[in-house]
Amino acid sequence: MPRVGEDLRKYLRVEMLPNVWCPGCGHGNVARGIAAALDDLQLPLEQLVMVGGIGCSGRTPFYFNASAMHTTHGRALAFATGIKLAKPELTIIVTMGDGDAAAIGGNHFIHACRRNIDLTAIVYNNSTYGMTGGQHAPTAPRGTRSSTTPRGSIEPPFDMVELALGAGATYVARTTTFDFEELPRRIAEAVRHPGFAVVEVLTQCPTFYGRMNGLGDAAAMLDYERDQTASCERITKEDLVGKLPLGVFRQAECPEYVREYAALCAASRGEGGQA
Amino acid sequence: MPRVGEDLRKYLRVEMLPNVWCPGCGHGNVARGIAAALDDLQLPLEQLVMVGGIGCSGRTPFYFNASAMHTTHGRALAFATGIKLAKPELTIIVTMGDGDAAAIGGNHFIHACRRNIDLTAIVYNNSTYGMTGGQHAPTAPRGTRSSTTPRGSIEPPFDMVELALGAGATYVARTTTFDFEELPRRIAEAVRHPGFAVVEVLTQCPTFYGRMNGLGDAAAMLDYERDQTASCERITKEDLVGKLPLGVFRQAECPEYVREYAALCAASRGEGGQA
Amino acid sequence: MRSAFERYEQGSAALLVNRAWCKGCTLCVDVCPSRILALDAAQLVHVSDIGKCIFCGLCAARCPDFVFVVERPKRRNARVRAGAGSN
Amino acid sequence: MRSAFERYEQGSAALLVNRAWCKGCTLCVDVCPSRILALDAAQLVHVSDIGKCIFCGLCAARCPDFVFVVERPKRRNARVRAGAGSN
Amino acid sequence: MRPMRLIQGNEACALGAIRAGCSFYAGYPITPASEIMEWMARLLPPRGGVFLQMEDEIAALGAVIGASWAGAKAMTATSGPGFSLMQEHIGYAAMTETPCVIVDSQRGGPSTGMPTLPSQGDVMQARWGTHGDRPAIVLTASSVRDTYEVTVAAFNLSETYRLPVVLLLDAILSHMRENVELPELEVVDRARPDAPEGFQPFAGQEFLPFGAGANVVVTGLAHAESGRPRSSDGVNLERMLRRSLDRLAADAELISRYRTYRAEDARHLILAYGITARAARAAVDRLRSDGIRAGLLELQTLWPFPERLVAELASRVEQLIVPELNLGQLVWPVRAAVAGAAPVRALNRADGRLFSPPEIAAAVAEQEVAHAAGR
Amino acid sequence: MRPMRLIQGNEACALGAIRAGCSFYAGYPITPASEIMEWMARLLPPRGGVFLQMEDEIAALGAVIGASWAGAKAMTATSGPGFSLMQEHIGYAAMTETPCVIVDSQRGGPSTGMPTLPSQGDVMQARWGTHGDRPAIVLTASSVRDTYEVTVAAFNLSETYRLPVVLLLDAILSHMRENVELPELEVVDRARPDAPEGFQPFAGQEFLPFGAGANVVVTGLAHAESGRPRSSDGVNLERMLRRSLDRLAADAELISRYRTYRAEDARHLILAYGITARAARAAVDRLRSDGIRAGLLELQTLWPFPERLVAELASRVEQLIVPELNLGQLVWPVRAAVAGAAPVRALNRADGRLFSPPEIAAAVAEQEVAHAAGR
Amino acid sequence: MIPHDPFQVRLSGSGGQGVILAGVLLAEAGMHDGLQVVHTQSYGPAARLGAAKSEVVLSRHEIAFPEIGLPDAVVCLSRDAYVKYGSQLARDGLRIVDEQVASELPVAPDGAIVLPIIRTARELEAGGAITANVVALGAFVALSGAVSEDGLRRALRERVKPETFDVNQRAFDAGLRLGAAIAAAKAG
Amino acid sequence: MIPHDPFQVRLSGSGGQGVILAGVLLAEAGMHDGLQVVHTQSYGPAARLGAAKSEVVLSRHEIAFPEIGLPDAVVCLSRDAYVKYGSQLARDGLRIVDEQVASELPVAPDGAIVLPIIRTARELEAGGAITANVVALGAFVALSGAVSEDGLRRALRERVKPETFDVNQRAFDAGLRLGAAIAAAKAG
Repeated sequence: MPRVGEDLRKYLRVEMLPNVWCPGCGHGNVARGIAAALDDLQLPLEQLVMVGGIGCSGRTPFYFNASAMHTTHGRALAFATGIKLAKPELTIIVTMGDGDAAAIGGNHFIHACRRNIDLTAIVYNNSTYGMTGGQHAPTAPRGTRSSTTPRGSIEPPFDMVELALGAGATYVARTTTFDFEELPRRIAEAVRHPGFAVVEVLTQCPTFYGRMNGLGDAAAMLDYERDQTASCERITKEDLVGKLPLGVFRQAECPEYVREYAALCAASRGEGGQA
Repeated sequence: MPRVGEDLRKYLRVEMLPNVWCPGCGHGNVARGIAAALDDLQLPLEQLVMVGGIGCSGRTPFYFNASAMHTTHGRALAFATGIKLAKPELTIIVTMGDGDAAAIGGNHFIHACRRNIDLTAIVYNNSTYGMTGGQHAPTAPRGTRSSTTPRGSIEPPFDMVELALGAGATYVARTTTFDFEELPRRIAEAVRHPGFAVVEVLTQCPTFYGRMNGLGDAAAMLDYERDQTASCERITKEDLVGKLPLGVFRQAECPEYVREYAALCAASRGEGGQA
Repeated sequence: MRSAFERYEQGSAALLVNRAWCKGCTLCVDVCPSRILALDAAQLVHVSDIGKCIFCGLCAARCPDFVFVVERPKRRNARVRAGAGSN
Repeated sequence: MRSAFERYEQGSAALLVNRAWCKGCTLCVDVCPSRILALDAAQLVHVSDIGKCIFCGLCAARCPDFVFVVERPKRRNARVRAGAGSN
Repeated sequence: MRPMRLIQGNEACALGAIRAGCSFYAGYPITPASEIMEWMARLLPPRGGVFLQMEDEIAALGAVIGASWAGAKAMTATSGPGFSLMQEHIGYAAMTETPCVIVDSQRGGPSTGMPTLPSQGDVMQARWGTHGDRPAIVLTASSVRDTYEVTVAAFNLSETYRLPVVLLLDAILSHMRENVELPELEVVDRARPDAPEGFQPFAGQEFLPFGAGANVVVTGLAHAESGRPRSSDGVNLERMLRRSLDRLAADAELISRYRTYRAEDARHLILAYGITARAARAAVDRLRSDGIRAGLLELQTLWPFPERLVAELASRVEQLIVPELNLGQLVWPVRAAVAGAAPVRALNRADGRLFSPPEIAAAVAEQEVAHAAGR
Repeated sequence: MRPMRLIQGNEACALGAIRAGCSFYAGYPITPASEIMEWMARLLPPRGGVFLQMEDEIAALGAVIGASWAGAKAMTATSGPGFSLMQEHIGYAAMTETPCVIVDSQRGGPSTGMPTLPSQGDVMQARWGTHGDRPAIVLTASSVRDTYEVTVAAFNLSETYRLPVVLLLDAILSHMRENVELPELEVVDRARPDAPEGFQPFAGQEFLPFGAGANVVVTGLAHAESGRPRSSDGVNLERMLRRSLDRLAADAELISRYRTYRAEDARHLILAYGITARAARAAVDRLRSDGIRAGLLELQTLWPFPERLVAELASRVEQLIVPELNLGQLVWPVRAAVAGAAPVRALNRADGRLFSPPEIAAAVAEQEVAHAAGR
Repeated sequence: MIPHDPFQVRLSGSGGQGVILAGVLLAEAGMHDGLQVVHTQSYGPAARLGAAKSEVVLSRHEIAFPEIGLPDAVVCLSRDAYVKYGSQLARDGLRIVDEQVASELPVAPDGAIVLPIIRTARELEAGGAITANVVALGAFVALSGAVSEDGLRRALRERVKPETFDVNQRAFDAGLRLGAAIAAAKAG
Repeated sequence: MIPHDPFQVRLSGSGGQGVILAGVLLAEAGMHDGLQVVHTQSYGPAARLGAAKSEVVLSRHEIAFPEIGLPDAVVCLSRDAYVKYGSQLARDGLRIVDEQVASELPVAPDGAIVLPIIRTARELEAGGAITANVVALGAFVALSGAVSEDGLRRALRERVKPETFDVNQRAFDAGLRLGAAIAAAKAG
């Protein structure tokens, strides 16, 4: 990992900065985490494609000094799947919001988990739709307010880690923007993982979610992230009560789709395939 | 439960029979299971709505003496959600195929699991797209052949039970068309469950999946179902190795959406809600 | 339209068979413990000897096409409910 | 376009600050152990006393807008890598 | 008369829906339509109505159709990308003769485009966006007050003809505020049969919801009047589609909402709709004050396209000018209807800005006949 | 000359794609297009191409667009319901100037409709189905051999103009078999810049995929020639859209594929396309043998609509007859183009059956002018 | 070869009887004979479960319209297929009906040639009747002369799986003999 | 009341300064005065992060075109807003600029009325400056006379949260005083 405070500008498309996010938005923290992970990974940036969905998080690719594909709402993983299979030598990082990945894009998310294609999916979970003005997201806890749940939500939220595990993902981790050291570590692990990797990042939206739920400014929301979570590895069961566990929940080596497909092609080459 | 061989014609729209399914298709077994469950439940049929997707299983509603809504591919649960919320006194059974529920409809499936609306979803899992001629389904085991995996599938399949659990469903069961006694029992349990209930039924497609994978005729496929599965309750761990577990995997009482919504309405009535 | 159920009786019990709904899949033939079901030349099920029928209902339970209905005297219930088919 | 990084030096170490990217969120102000960061009248961050800076890099680590870069002599690494922020 | 209030277009749409008896809303956030959803989230629960945020726009319209078959007046609202996603279900609603209202607040397209800027780029999509043929009613509005009234009309037409009705707004109209008094408007409810016995759900306009004594069968397959599928027999289907289309044609005068402005003696007729009609109206005044006999035909009903009306007016003018915030859409049916009776000039922009009155006035004043649209 | 073979329309489409250099297919099963997918599943792996079954049609086209930006020639195939679902991504492909081919084998609609029966009901949707304006190329075919050739043409046009190209088949053509010799056809590849330095992905037709030395930026938002988003500035967007449209207009003769049959001296011109053109051709022979001077204009390129060609031919005939397996679709632009120069008669059916040659011949022979279409 | 131009053939049976393949074989035989051919068929659940049809147009000229009008020949291998597709026929057309089908009909089809097609196949295969389609083709070829034996044999060789070629060859021969016997009787 | 008809006002500032609400209040005041009003605004991330604008047309007649052309009055509360929206103004139009904004500009805006709007709000609130929008409205009302004090007070009462009404009322009064002082100076 790079040193804290390191100059990460070489990973950034600096002419696109400042970014579009509101003051104190955690998406910028995630972006820094990605840049720090890239510094650790030392990938050739011209072989990196950043793919984003629609929503605040979907803008991330614009800010990196790599190829960028800003796709449609919820479908980033479908595009990424096509890119990776057509050109397996590319490294692909997909940035999605919670609305993006868990609401409209839930199907592409679970199928990507199932297929185990070598992609890295970063789910920015800020419990809201920021770009459209603070509507309820399917990751928002019961009782929380938003512009579409003015009386508090009655819906149970998704646990993105459970969902990813249930769908068969082979690397699943959760971290927060609070933990600026673990965040890039998880992202780098995910990129190195030979298969589909999910990193859920809890991130603050002071403009909507924070304001509507009385959580204070960005700094207060980071503290809130810290207080609501606990590492799944380091603590006792009692410590976990009422807290969202953080850490790596699965890291398994399973057949990776692109390699399996290459083997299929090689095996079929003898046939000729009449045309 | 009704006696084996009971006359179930009163639950059927007999003028629509014979059904559209191929000889030996397990979907007819599921249909009989539903009829037997209805005989057990003794619901008023005029308050029952059967909702189907597109595909072979989606035709089920036509054959029942109840209201029937044959919707679009993958979206049956979205329609069912609207029906239930608009008229909570209706009982709703949703029939979906594996392509329907797990491929195109995966997102509606996981969100229905999450919301916990009082609906019963029956997933007919025959590992193929029957209506369109035997293409690969996302529930088909690795290595199986289909018209779109002529060299065998390289994809890991979904475990629908794991997926439903990961998405938060409050009743999750798996059974088979082989077990004609457990099948209606699970369906009746699911209908009685006050929340979203999923019953996955392994069902045989001798015309495509069976033929393409050398599994023999319908009778042989029923035996195959028996041999590939084991009850999750009754047997030891060793018995489960290499077998798909059957049984009830979750049965939890959690806040049900329609009731929660009614409470929200009641609480909001004081406000007036300016117009 | 062929749709009527044919009625095969044995005392107060009866097996009703609707050949119009049969597709000849042979699941019933396969499961019948008395071996009294078979396909005819038209590839539809027919009952060869109702006298041997034990009214277990397995044909009806297995049939995907609602071809069979079993009518039994009440006392048979207990036995029939313990019928085969479970794991 | 305002985009240049301003350079605040202390011996061979330096803190680079790009006010053009600052949005005034105060995350850096909040985290700075030396209390040398604050917003000015334009609601942008400014450095009040670089002499007190310990070059821990927390401002950079917390900033969502890449406003800060810390340049340090090599020997400081060990200390800085153990910085705060973990659970 | 109710009090004067300053309200936004999206709020007016929500209030119109409530006024029309809408008791079910399912939606998904999207700019610039989100406020309709937010208002419905506030307004429905105290009235016992259902507000539901779905996982996507496809599910939203699916839930709306389901709710309609459970007897509710139901609505969703979206913008271009969501409207594209809804196309399959719009066809399903048409095929199943389901009353419902779909609001599309148009923004700059194609694709993600310009989410906060206005457009009239979905006018043809609203008619032709789904596969296959279908009867279509598409309305639009040019003011906050119109938005309220046309929303009520959308529900009324939807209930009368058992059809999905599309209401096209745009990013400016959705977000602008005007002072309005909201009138009490008449409300139409779908017809019910006298008794459930023998009810044929697709024999006519009468409707029975699920759970009302008739075990209704609904399918997106071609079907008989009973609702039972007839997927290999299109004779039924074509007859039912033509019956709906013929009914719309027969009721053209009821369905066709429009207003004319200084059109009686006009030599230059501007045909405009939605937000563009406001600039066109101002342009007419400007032209008249310069001595040019201009007039305006403002359409509120875009589809069924009022062919006869347009042909009739076209026969009396020197030219028609069709300004649209797109690259030439409604001008196609205008040209088809005019059939050469007068030159038709398309005036188009797709840069996310409105036409100003002077721009339209200048285009009318130009005497040269510009190229026809669509190339 | 390659050997004579009996092949199905869907197989010919797959073979055409392979011939054109298609190396990526992503799809989802749907009748009557599934065999295209099944053939691609067989043909691609031995050639090192990618075959991918996706979770739905939306994902299929998303993967195709992604693959195209990774440098592959990519295709998907579907039918009406899937085509409706693809509309958002068709707009994305147009906005991002992505070469790709989308096959829609039309079946009876709307909605689930009549899955195994033919239709020409998606002709307007293929042009107008997505929100916003976009340059569109839509082709169709009337024989198995045409299907092969037009598939190659679809790829070539797609690569030349950097656009999604839609190919419309139908349930009959997809499933019918004819004896054909498949010719070697010329293949076009997208232009590449000389060097990646300073490459502007949206400055012209030149293309560089991801990972080729230029860090390309692609977005569905309005954008600059660099690809960077300009979502509140539509001037760029309108300029880029008009540039594409103008290019298509300038190359109209290259893009417009059609054939005429006994049209030189025709007094009655049948304008037909796709499977209907075959009956029309037989009808022409029948009418000619009855002494009626009939002729046929068969369009293979439906969009951009060949306005000049149609207007020119219309000026020389007594009537145009436009038979379509829908309730009146392409007849709208025909009427707009003809502009009153001759009566235009729509002949429509939407019951899942083909027009027979005698039906078309009888309609032509009727001298009375029927009602214009679309009402 | 073909008695009329175009010559239109409708093969029908129940799903699984292989009438689709029979149509393809017939079309390929025509192609090998140098004719223009078009083959169409029914699809979907109807074709799998109920009555399936497979239609071939054979012509020396380009075939404009792909569907058949009034067929010049029909072959029916199931009762449902007969009811749905067997009644229409050109005057003096050829109608071949399986004996089992004929036996299930209330009225014997007028002028039909009734042949033991399924029985013949069953005897050949000792059990199943999956070559009934090819037996029917043999009879059709013998009775109509629309395509050549050689053309059809070549189609069989190229289209059926190698391991089933022999039984299909024998089925075709048996069909030819069935047809030839009738033809001889008629001629006689 | 309104000096011209229509009277077009453009309020601008950075996201969070409340210019959208200020526009709404101004429009409502006009409505209470019996005028026809249209309010439009910028939306999306630009409005949250960069420069936001809020525009009002006031007229005695029906307002055909909803957007404003050359504004009769502009109010600028941030530098970015000034750069983006502050330059266009009708001849003899009213331009009100916050003193902080003016101080950041390389060249003082010609003919602008520079007022300590944000500073006044900050002093009132002892910290934040969230009522700067209402201070600005007070100054605007005093200087333009376009809407009545009463109309704007009524709008405030109806639109702002009850618990913030007092501070907003004071902000409005303070703004009126700022404006009145300039007006008096000009008149004097």
